[in-house]
Amino acid sequence: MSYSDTELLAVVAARQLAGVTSVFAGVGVPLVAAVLAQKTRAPQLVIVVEGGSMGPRMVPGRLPYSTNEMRTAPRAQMLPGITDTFLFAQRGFLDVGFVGGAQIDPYGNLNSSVIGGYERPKVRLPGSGGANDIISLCRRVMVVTMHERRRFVPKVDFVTSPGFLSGGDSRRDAGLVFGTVSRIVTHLGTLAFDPESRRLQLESLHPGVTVQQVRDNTGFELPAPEHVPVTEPPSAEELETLRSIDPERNFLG
Amino acid sequence: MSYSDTELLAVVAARQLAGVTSVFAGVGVPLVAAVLAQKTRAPQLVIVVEGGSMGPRMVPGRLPYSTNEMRTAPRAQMLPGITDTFLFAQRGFLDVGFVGGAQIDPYGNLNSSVIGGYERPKVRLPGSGGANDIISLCRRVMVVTMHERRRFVPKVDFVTSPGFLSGGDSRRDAGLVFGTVSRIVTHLGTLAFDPESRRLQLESLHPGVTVQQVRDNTGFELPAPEHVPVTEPPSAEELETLRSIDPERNFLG
Amino acid sequence: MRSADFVEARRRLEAKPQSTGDKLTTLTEAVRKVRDGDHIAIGGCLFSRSPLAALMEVLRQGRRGLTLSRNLMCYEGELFMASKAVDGLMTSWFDIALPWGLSLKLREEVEGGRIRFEEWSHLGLGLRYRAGAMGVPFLPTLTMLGSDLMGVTDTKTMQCPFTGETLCLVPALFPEVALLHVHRADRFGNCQIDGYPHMDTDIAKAAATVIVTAEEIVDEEEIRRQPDRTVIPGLVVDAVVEMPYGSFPHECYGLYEADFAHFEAYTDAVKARGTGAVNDYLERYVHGVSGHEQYLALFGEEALARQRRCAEELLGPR
Amino acid sequence: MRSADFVEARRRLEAKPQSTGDKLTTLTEAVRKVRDGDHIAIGGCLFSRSPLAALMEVLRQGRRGLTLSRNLMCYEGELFMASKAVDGLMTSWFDIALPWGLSLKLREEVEGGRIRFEEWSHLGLGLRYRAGAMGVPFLPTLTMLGSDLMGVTDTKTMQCPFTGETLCLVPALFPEVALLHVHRADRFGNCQIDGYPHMDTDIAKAAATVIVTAEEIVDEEEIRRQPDRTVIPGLVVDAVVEMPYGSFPHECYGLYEADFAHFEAYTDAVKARGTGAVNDYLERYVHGVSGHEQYLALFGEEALARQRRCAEELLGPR
Repeated sequence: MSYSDTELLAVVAARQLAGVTSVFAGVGVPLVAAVLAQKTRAPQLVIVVEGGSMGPRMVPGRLPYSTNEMRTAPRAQMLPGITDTFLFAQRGFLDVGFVGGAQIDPYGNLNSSVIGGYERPKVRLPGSGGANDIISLCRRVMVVTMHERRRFVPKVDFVTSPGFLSGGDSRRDAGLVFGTVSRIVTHLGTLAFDPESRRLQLESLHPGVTVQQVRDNTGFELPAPEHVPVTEPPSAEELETLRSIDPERNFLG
Repeated sequence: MSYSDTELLAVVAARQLAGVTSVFAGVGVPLVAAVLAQKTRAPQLVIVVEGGSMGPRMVPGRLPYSTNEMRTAPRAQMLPGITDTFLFAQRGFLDVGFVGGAQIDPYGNLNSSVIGGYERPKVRLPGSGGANDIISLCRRVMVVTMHERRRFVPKVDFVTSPGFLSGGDSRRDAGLVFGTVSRIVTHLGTLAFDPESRRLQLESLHPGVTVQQVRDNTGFELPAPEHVPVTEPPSAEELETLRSIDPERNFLG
Repeated sequence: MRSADFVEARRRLEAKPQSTGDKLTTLTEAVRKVRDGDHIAIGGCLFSRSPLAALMEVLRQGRRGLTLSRNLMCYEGELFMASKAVDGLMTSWFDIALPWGLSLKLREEVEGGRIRFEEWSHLGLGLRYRAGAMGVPFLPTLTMLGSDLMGVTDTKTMQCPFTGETLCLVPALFPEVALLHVHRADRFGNCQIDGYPHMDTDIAKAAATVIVTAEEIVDEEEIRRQPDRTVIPGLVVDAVVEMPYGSFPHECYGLYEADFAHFEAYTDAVKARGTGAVNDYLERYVHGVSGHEQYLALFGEEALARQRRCAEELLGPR
Repeated sequence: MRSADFVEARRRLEAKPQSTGDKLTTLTEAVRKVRDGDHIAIGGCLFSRSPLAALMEVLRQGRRGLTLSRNLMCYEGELFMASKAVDGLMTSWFDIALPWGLSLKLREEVEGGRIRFEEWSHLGLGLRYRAGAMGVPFLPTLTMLGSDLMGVTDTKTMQCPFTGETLCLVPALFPEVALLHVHRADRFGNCQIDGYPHMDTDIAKAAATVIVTAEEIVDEEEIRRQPDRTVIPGLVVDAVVEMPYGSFPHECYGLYEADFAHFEAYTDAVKARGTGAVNDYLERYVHGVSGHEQYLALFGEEALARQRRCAEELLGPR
């Protein structure tokens, strides 16, 4: 069964949620992946959305466009206020967070604020939203993103959401004593951090992707192990379930 | 019409609430006074009780024994959590607070914690409850109390609830930038604070009470003006209304 | 007002005549409480329970020099920029939502240096309102630490005197005005909200003046029947206005879904004709109508009914 | 655990296997999660929605060396002292209420130096739970400043880095166990409370282990029908037990009023025979019964029905 890049990304992201109790997910591919996980390997998964929804059952074909609307609420278990929703993360109740960004650097720092300078930017982007909070407060955070050279840059123009900052212990030294960025999931493979330097390295490749292809799409040096594990391709069941969640392909492209 | 000391106290306390928008009241005489005020000079008065009740309509004959029970809630406008109820006071929304204590000193400091030392007291009293918070946070606080020599002491054994501390600017200097203790209402008269020294002095006498009688019941020196105003005696209407609020005399004694 | 100045903020409340009486008024009268230069905090979030009717009346009354704060700001921000009514925006995110792309109007204004744009994290701004609501100068948090948001906002770091850990302190925000839209209120301003609470209660308590529009004004006995549903007490509110569909074409939980087709038409126009299309929108929906009734007529009964059905399909009958 | 240590408190949560599954169990099993030496924070307030059934089971299981915290502590505190189950009490107020006079048992223990009694202001202790719930080491406040409570508690003062004002910092409290009684819950631990919220939600989020008894266990679809009534999510809860009249003879808002005649009989006995009467009460109501059903039988159907009627008279039918 053939599949698109976005579908592959959603399937691989969903698999990350096996055994996970709660996922703090934004709309788009992360949310689609979370719903897919619920319907496949993680029936116990509680989806948490920053607009203030815990444990909703998303309605296929009526996925939300934003984190704060009725479509995010159907048959939820609780609708806490937005601030309180993030405070659940700060206290440590939320297991995994999914975030993204316009730029990502070798230490997993994310930029969703500005291209260029902050004051008179070349491009003003929408901003942090909950990304800064999720990456600062959840137990484990994964970046879910398309893999493009313009996105994977040596240095982000602005650290909207802190990964490992300048590496080593710098995240801890800044006061971020909780949580960690565990992995970058892209449509080409997965990247993880060296446990000492906290720099990104290649962890796995998706079927048919080469190390060179990943490097060509990464704007900084990316070490790779000698033998890179290859991802199991999306199964027919995964793809069928995925497509039933977003039949109009609003988010699967 | 004759009346008891408690009835007099309740009537005089109620009159203090003319024009007041909200009163933070504890159970007993303060609450009875607040209900009386609502039914006489202060129909607009919102009663706030620390258990988390705003704007309830107390049921005559079923007044609450505590600040945290169903009897405090009938037809309330809102039931906020306890912490949030006090935070309304901290933010400045609550107009007048009524408090009491086992001991009161010339600066209006109150003790409801211990007689004797804190560690091995002679008498362990129930404790602050909300009194410390009310006196620290409401706009204006009045102490409502029976006037007894053992209560009006030169120095409280423990400052549970801060009045003007050691007088002058010491309350402000301790960080209590909001609120003030405006008056002590007793069954003998009312006391107020010298605007400079913040020491208590006699303000008014209830009908038939002499300055000497007040001084006999006060354990510290109490200055008095040359001509002390005399309180209007409780009217028949005030007394009848008061008695209808607590027909079983659970709180009117 | 200087942020974090909880003493001055409380003095303002104390200086204001407080009322527990009837606050029911017209939209025009209520919105007259907004002054040029005010900081307006906007309730709801993004396109959910936005006080759109009230915001459009602010524009109709021609206010200038405003600052708007809102956690996720939707195209109402574009309308205020196009009207030259705002000097500053404070938010964590500005856009309609994923499918509708970046805000061209925001880009034009910020990239052109024509507006102060202050970015906070979502929780960071939420805690600013909460600190304001609590009447304290700041709240401690771990969020924002280490990020470049620390450098462009009025945060401080401190060593925790109990644990030695580094903390971010976010200063309290005390807006001059809160504009909120709720499901029901009585004429004394006691408000009840269904579904998402968003940040409305914190915003209400933090602000100096609180203006509420409600889908429905109900008898006070209806509020008193379920006091545990009340989230904003009348003590906090200055004006309350009955305003059915007061968020439309944004959503109101359980009552009507957002009109996504309308968003689409709006952004299509901006894409096709540039940000001048925002001014066209203003002409038609804000200045071209005398008030909310005419405004709703532009959408038509059918659209309102359709969006009601969408909400019912999604969440069941109310 | 050291108070205010938010890092250690979070590590504890992270070390605990978290479950989103079925947590329905028996009272005996649920209460086995309480260990000797634990700090137990008690939900409800005074004689409202106290988790009495669970507290009595803690006594039945013979725990020792406990610390209890509760904002207003009622006679359950006397039962724990008479059982020699507690080393420390943390509260702002200890008594039944005005008409029943001072607690003789409390006087005996504190005046005799046999127990740690830590007094906070009502809000001060409330903010300790809230700081815990927020996962921060402290919260700033003006309350308690200037009073002698500052000297006998683990508070600190600081100069506000934004305004220069003096602030009281109350340290976060992270209890080992929260015991709560709620109106309804599903088997996953999603809880709904009617009427007074008291401090239950903060206590639940602050504690390492959360044990909930509920008047009624309902189908999860009933919770999901009104998610805006849920105040504690299942994610936070470790065990949930169905326990009708779980607060009796204390009250449960809207369902049954407190049995004041019972309070009267209890305090009369203490006044007549001294604090030995507390031990007699323990014998009869805690150790003399096998569990909650037998316990309720001591009061009798008629008393339960009467107290239900009282609630209905006061607040109307549910």
